[in-house]
Amino acid sequence: MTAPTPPVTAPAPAAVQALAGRRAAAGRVSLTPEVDFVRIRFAGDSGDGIQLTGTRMAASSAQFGNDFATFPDYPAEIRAPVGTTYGVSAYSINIGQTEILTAGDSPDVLVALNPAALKVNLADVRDGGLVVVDEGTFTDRDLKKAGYDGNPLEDGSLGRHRVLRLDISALTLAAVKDFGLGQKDGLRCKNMWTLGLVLWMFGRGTEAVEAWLGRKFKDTVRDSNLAALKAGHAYGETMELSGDVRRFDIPAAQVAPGTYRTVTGAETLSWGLWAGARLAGLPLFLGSYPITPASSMLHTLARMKDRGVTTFQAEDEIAAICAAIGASYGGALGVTTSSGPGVALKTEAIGLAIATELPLVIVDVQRGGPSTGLPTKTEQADLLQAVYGRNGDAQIPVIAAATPGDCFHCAIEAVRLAIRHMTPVMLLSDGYIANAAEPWRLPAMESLTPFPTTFRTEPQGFHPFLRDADTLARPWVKPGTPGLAHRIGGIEKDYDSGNISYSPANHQRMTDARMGKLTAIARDLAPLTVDQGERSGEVAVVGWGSTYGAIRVAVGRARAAGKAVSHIHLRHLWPLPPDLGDLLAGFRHVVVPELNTGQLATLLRSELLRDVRSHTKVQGQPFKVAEIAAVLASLTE
Amino acid sequence: MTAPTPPVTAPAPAAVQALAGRRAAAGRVSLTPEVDFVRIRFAGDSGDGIQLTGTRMAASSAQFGNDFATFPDYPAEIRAPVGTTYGVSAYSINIGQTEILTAGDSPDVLVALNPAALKVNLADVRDGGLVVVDEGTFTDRDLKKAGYDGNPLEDGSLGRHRVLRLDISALTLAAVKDFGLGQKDGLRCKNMWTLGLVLWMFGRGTEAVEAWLGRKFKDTVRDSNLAALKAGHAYGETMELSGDVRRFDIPAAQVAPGTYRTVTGAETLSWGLWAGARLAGLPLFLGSYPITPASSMLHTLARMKDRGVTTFQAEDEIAAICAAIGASYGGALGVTTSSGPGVALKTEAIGLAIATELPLVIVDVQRGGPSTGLPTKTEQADLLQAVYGRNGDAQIPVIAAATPGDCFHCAIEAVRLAIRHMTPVMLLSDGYIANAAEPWRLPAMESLTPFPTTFRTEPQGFHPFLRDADTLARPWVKPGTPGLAHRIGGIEKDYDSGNISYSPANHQRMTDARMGKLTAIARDLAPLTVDQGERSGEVAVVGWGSTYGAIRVAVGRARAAGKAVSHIHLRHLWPLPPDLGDLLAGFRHVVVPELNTGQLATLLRSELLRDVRSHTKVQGQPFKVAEIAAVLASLTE
Amino acid sequence: MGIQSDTPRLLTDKDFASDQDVRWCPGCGDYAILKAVQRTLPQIGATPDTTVFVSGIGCSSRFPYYMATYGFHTIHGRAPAVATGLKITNPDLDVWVVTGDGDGLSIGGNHMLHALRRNIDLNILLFNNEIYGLTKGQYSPTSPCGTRSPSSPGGSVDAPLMPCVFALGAGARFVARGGDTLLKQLPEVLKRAHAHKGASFVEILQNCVIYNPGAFDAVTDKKTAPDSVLFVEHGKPMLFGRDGRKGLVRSPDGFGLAVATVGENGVTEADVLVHDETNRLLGMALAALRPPLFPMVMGVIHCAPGDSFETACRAPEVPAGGDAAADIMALLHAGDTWTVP
Amino acid sequence: MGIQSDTPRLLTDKDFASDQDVRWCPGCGDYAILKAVQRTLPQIGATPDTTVFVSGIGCSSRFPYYMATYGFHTIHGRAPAVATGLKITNPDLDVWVVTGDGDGLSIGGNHMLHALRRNIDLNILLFNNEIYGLTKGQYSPTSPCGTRSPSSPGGSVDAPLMPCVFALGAGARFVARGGDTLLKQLPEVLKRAHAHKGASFVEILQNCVIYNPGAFDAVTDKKTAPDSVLFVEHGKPMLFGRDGRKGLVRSPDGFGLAVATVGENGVTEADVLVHDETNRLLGMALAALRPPLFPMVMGVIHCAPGDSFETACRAPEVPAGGDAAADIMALLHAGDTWTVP
Ligand SMILES: Cc1ncc(C[n+]2csc(CCOP(=O)(O)OP(=O)(O)O)c2C)c(N)n1
Ligand SMILES: Cc1ncc(C[n+]2csc(CCOP(=O)(O)OP(=O)(O)O)c2C)c(N)n1
Ligand code: SF4
Ligand code: SF4
Ligand SMILES: [Mg+2]
Ligand SMILES: [Mg+2]
Repeated sequence: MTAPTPPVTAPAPAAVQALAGRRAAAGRVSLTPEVDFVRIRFAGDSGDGIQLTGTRMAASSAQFGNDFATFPDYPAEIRAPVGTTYGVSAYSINIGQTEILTAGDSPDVLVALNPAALKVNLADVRDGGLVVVDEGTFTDRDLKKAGYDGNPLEDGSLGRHRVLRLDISALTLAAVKDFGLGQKDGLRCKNMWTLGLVLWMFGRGTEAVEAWLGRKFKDTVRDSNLAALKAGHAYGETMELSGDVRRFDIPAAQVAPGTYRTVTGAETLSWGLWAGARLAGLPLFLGSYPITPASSMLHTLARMKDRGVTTFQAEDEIAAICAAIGASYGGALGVTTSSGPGVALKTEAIGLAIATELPLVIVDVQRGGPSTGLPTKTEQADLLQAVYGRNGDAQIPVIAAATPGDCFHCAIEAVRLAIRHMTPVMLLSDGYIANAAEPWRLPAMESLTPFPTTFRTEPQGFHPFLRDADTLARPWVKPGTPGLAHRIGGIEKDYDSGNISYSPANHQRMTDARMGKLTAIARDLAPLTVDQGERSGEVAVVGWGSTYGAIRVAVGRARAAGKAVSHIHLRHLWPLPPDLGDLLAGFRHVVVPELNTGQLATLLRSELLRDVRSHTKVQGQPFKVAEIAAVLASLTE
Repeated sequence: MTAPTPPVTAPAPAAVQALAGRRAAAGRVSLTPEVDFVRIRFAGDSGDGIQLTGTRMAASSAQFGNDFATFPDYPAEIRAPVGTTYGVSAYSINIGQTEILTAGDSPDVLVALNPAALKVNLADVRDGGLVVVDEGTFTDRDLKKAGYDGNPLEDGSLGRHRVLRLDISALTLAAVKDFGLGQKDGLRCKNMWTLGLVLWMFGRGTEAVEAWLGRKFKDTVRDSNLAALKAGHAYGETMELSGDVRRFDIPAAQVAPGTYRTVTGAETLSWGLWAGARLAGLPLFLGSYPITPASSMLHTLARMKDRGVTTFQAEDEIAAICAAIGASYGGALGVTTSSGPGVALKTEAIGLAIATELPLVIVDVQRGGPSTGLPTKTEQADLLQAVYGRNGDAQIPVIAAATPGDCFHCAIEAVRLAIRHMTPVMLLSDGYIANAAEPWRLPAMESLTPFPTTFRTEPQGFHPFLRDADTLARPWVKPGTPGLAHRIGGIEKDYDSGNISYSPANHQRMTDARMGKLTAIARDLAPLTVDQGERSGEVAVVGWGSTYGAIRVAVGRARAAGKAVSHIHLRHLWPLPPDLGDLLAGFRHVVVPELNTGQLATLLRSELLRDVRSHTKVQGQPFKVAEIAAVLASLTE
Repeated sequence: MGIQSDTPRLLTDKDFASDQDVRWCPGCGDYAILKAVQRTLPQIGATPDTTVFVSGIGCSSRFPYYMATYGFHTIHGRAPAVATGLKITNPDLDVWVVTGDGDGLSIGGNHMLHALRRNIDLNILLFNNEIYGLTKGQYSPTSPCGTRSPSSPGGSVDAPLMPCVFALGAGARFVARGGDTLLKQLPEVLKRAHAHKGASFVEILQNCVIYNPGAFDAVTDKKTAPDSVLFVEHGKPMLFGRDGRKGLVRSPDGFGLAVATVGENGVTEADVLVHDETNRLLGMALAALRPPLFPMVMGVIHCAPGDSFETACRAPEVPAGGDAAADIMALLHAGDTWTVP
Repeated sequence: MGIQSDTPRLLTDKDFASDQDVRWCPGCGDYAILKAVQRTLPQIGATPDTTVFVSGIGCSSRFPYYMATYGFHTIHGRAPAVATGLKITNPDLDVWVVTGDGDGLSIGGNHMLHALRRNIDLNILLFNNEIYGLTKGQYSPTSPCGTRSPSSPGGSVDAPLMPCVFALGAGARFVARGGDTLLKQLPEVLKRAHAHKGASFVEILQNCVIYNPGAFDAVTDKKTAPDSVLFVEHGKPMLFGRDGRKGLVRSPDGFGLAVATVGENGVTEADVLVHDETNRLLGMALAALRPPLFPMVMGVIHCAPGDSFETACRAPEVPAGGDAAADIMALLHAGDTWTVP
């Protein structure tokens, strides 16, 4: 099962782009909180509209020209009971003039719209940080629901922080009193009041949000929210806020020129799959079954029917992948999207796509496992399932996206590999990048090079398992093509005729051919680039997937402190890049941070026979920069 | 994902027995064909009753006191068209006075009952071997069906062999002419005529087969078969067979004292599961869905209802494992049996059993893959699926049986681990050991030590995920127990209360606890034994599963030739025995022969960071001794 | 062993409520069903210790956590299979399956089909809100054509399944329908389901206030219900309507059912069909009716008991006290053996 | 491109036979079905290049290898799902699904259910031999109670599914039944299935000579057939029997069907029901009949066309010639963007 390691020869394939280059504000390391960046966390009940507040704050920051990163963190229940700790919804956003890659470990500002939100989030706030609370909600009943014995606003629990107590509830109701809303509906505007205040803190106007409210809502809903927003902003401007409340001055970031938009990984991954299909000249067929956190891709693609995207909500994950296989057999690009438990169900069918050598992209938006696990939390624990989780010797390429923006390019790469080698490809994302928003510089049109698909139409000399000598791909034939009628299936077939064959030597030959596709892919990979740092040194940090931001910041800081640390971020996880072993040989230590119990480390050890230091965390949360920094510090003292 | 490697401390657990000790005639190396052993292969159309002939020959040899091994090899089709090569059925049996562990690479005698059987099998026969053909079937039509242009009996194709041409068809018809059978029914007795002749060649009487026929059949069927059997035997005795036909004199083997019976792995594995459940004091519940080559276990266990075995033929593999999980939840020992594609379908549900920490045994009788692959052929390519093939960090112990007899002990061990640690256990068998027959020395009654299960009944201080400090098992509670009503599920739960928990630190703690069970199991493993050879030397051959026989013979011969070669055969594949690294450190080379592309080699490389020489074959066939011998020779020249 | 009180007291709904906070959306129909179940169980003599709720995944499938009984929250769609293994192993338990229209009819359709066909003694409650609640509102196999949802922004195009018709097609021997807010009828249906030995299939119309609010207003709204709901009872004429004068009659042309008004067009009460819950074909006809042309039929649509599966499938108990090693040796010796001295 | 002959010639069964040796057991009913299909296809204007056979796993599922059309031998139970993706992608193809009682109703029951519910234009042929052939004879979900097999040595204890009743319960709009040796009727049924736009479900009673021989003797045997088989035709009275005098009438007591003899007890031909294939309830009644008390109904049991799924599900074709990169940029720019100079 050793991954093929041929000599590096081929040129850089399409859609390979250094990760750092893709980022806005690349290169400038963020160091000083409240100068380079401010981290703010909105938290409240899941009915408080926290996610909306967060996305609007992100959009405003984008328009202002900051770099930023976000981390939405919401409860597993649709609407958990009001006021409970498990009903708390939070949205973290890190706004900077420097390169921002993570939502930040410890907020500089926490806005807590009820006691439960304070209870859940307080521990994260940095010492000396600002805590804004809606004291109108700190009633006995709500304190009890949150599990507080006393009132933390009174008992000194907030001693290590600056506290701004406002009766936001009352202030909001006052702001909207003219609209004749009941108490319940009136309080729904709390989030806009809060947003107004926070915008004021950052010295921003409310125009962008106003415009947005105008576009999305009408009548009383629009007007009451507008009123609350403006009132919150005005409150900051006109009231004498205690000296504890500094305003933040985060100038626009120096970002690479280009057109930007705010994206989540769910969007970019969906668009990338479609873009890949378009570049290949194929219709896109998505077979999917809803599952958190993959459903948003189904939703995004379902809205793209007029762009030629067919989405099929199947009865289950098995039907979803089988329909995608049927679509690929019919000459479309078949795609299926799911998360861990759903991908597990697809295991057998992936084998069919391998055996029949059809292109297929399987997207796994990873979440906390095992089993149902933590559906709304992020994790990277499906890597070994992706690489090894099938009966028989049944390997497929595995690719992982590092950032929301990177999802777009990875999706195109997955499509390209699937078609070029007639193979299923596993594309890994996770709950964090699927939901997190970041500003994304749109790719240049010139970088989108078509790779048109050639279907076989010539009957002369045809057989369905004839192979291309380089890619080992078999011909792709659309049923309906005259003169090419043939039969395929999951039973072993003859290398020469494609008919069923039970011959021992033939099975070996076919197994070798299937595994040979991996060798061919490895051979074509572009030489590895180092994301940050030299190609040799003290410590190489090898990462994959959504830990990119945390690693990049930690390595950037270590380098700023003069340490010989480099960051290598793998997009291609299987086959591993053939030059990885040589590259890592130039480092004294190899650190592999992962949100699992050490799965990439396992692959590196078996493939490279190189000892690596596995640094893992399985908590349903992204890495904190500090966690990685600590490992680096211990190795470079 | 690194396997836990704690210090070796614990005593040998139950049911651990050196593999070699279990074999009959252990220790004497088989070297000389036709002196130490004779390999005979019966081949004919799948309608010719070949498998029956083979099993009767095995039974006769057993009763005579020989050691033997068999290899049934039948077509994938139920009844392939008569006379075609893909309809050929074969049964190889190796009969010896020495220890016999494989059916043998190249038959000394081939009995071919039609041209297709000759065509398919001739190449394997050793130079100078004897080929017995039923020339009555070498008609133009049947030659053509077999794909012969000319008649191989006439055109010198058999020049390298001794050939015995007999019109077995006509001789059989003559023998049964008094029973008034039609031509078709009469010819059905061909296999008995042939068996009679072969028994004569070995100097054996027909009594045992006669008794068996008398037990199994009646009236004309019995009588005509008896007549054919005797006629075949008499033919050998009275006819002047050409000098080419030597008789074989294979004395009884020197076997360890004890009671023996002929068993297949399917039987012993089934019995072992039941025995394990009995020793644990639990009823056995099998949830299964038919699939080759695992169905025979369902059939065996379905016949054991009166012994307390409940079998449930589910609508599919998912329902099968889920019902088994439900049974375990209800306080029975839940077991599910399948082969690669079916085990793939169980992936998600295995995660549920891991998350809810219920005992469960999953048996994978491996066959050729990927996908439908080669259903009737053997392979060892599901190992990585067993170890890594699940979403999330979701490890379970994996055990593999080496021989039909070993299946019994491995099954007990699987049951023991599942209950002791409240975990699913994967037990690997394969098509070869499931079907192959061998003489098995029954275990001594004293070796069957009960390990009674303790169900929790005490409400005081109960919570469902309280753990035993050593085994990390949670308490097992039968629903219905007063005062212990509780809820479990696949969502992450609190370490202390068992209620649903989304807390980050708790998820880490639970993940560590789940993985910790593997550490606990590793700690308890008995120190590794070496099957043959010293504990250090030139070459260590590390095997697992059904390659045992071929490796043992090859290593035995190498050692007989003075080479410093040792054989280590792993029963516990995950976690790996903690002392394996140290043991292998004493050898210059480590060779890992496997019927896959190198899956155990992958585990050894990542766990031990030790380079190993992976020797693989993916042909749907067991190893030949010569193939392993060749590797050993190349390393010990 | 266990805590046993000396004087058995009568249980109440509280004895069936667990200590966990109920986490459905405020206003969700699941609350009413939970209450109905908690109230019904004491009335049928159930005890928390001998009752098990098995569920799949979905809002509805969170149900077991809120019951003070044994509970197993399994994986999506597989509850009937898990419950099957449990019931065969432990036939004395009362085993309830709680599932949703997605859990039980989309991913879990096959297990549902075969649990019903086998007639295993499970009480299956399918909460039909015609939507995927937990995953935020995608359309489900019971959503009407044209349902707009995140996964069907242009309106769904698949014809919906009718759960009770499906169940009858699968061979179910007990099929009933209830509604979340029908507080009087639902407990009666639950009692009947429990009393039926074999698989009992109960479709419960349930309002998802967030993603599919008001889907069953016509049926549950006190104003419209009388004209759009027919409560059937075995042996009673199938009359409904505000004044009880509408009735189901044999379709005059063709083979089937029609609605007629007693006293109009010469229709008399004698023409109105009497409900025969043992008649499977009648059940199929009733299960398929839907407003506005027909009433929605509630109550026990079909009940025709037959042998239940678990008893026949289960192996006889082996005396626990026996000598395991001796039993094993007996098995190993049963067959052709030979002894080498 | 492709080999095209100038003068189109009439195709025959030979044009639909592949060059592979047929590998079923001698005497297997599958042979007759294969012949019937190969003979029917030319008659309905099918061509090998525009026809696809998709199957699962089982003896029956080997079918595609023997057809000279496109073919996909998929995995166990999943043929309807694969065929769904294919048909949506390529709606001009004639897509046939071949499956068995195990493949299509045991492991594949859920996909069958949903393919039928969605009414996707597939022609589904379910070879029902009431046994698992390929895996050597275990009982299947259609095996009668008491079937002794390797996995049910004491006789099976699960009630069997009735495929056509199940299909109707799933909402199928075309349900028919044929038999392997009914050489005259089977092609007619196949033609009707092909003509029906939407999911067509055809149960074909098939004899497994090895593991379940003679399961349908009563129906296929020339001697017993007349009295135990009713061939239905839309608009024709449902008469059968050796002398054609037995007929299906409305059940005198209760709601359902009964067998009566014309001329006896005052029964006249006018009392005999006329087959109405558009009446789903009648279809359900007919599908459930079984000898010996009732005849086995063969032919088109139900046909009531509705919108077929693939057309509505499929996205409009994007002109192949378009500038892909420009289209992609247009998508990326559609939304809130900002430009940094
Ligand atoms: C294998 C798997 N696939 C998908 C999901 C995601 N999922 C959870 S619940 C659900 C559907 C719930 O719908 P329904 O059964 O109707 O329950 P409701 O929430 O409406 O009560 C889905 C798709 C999952 N948890 N597991
Ligand atoms: C996932 C999986 N499970 C089980 C099998 C084994 N299997 C192959 S065919 C079959 C049943 C066949 O029965 P049926 O569909 O009735 O077809 P028949 O052979 O009777 O025509 C089974 C269980 C398989 N190939 N794949
Ligand atoms: S989403 Fe719908 S079904 Fe789920 S809890 Fe909320 S209201 Fe109930
Ligand atoms: S086993 Fe039965 S179904 Fe299969 S080919 Fe033979 S006769 Fe036909
Ligand atoms: Mg629902
Ligand atoms: Mg069958």
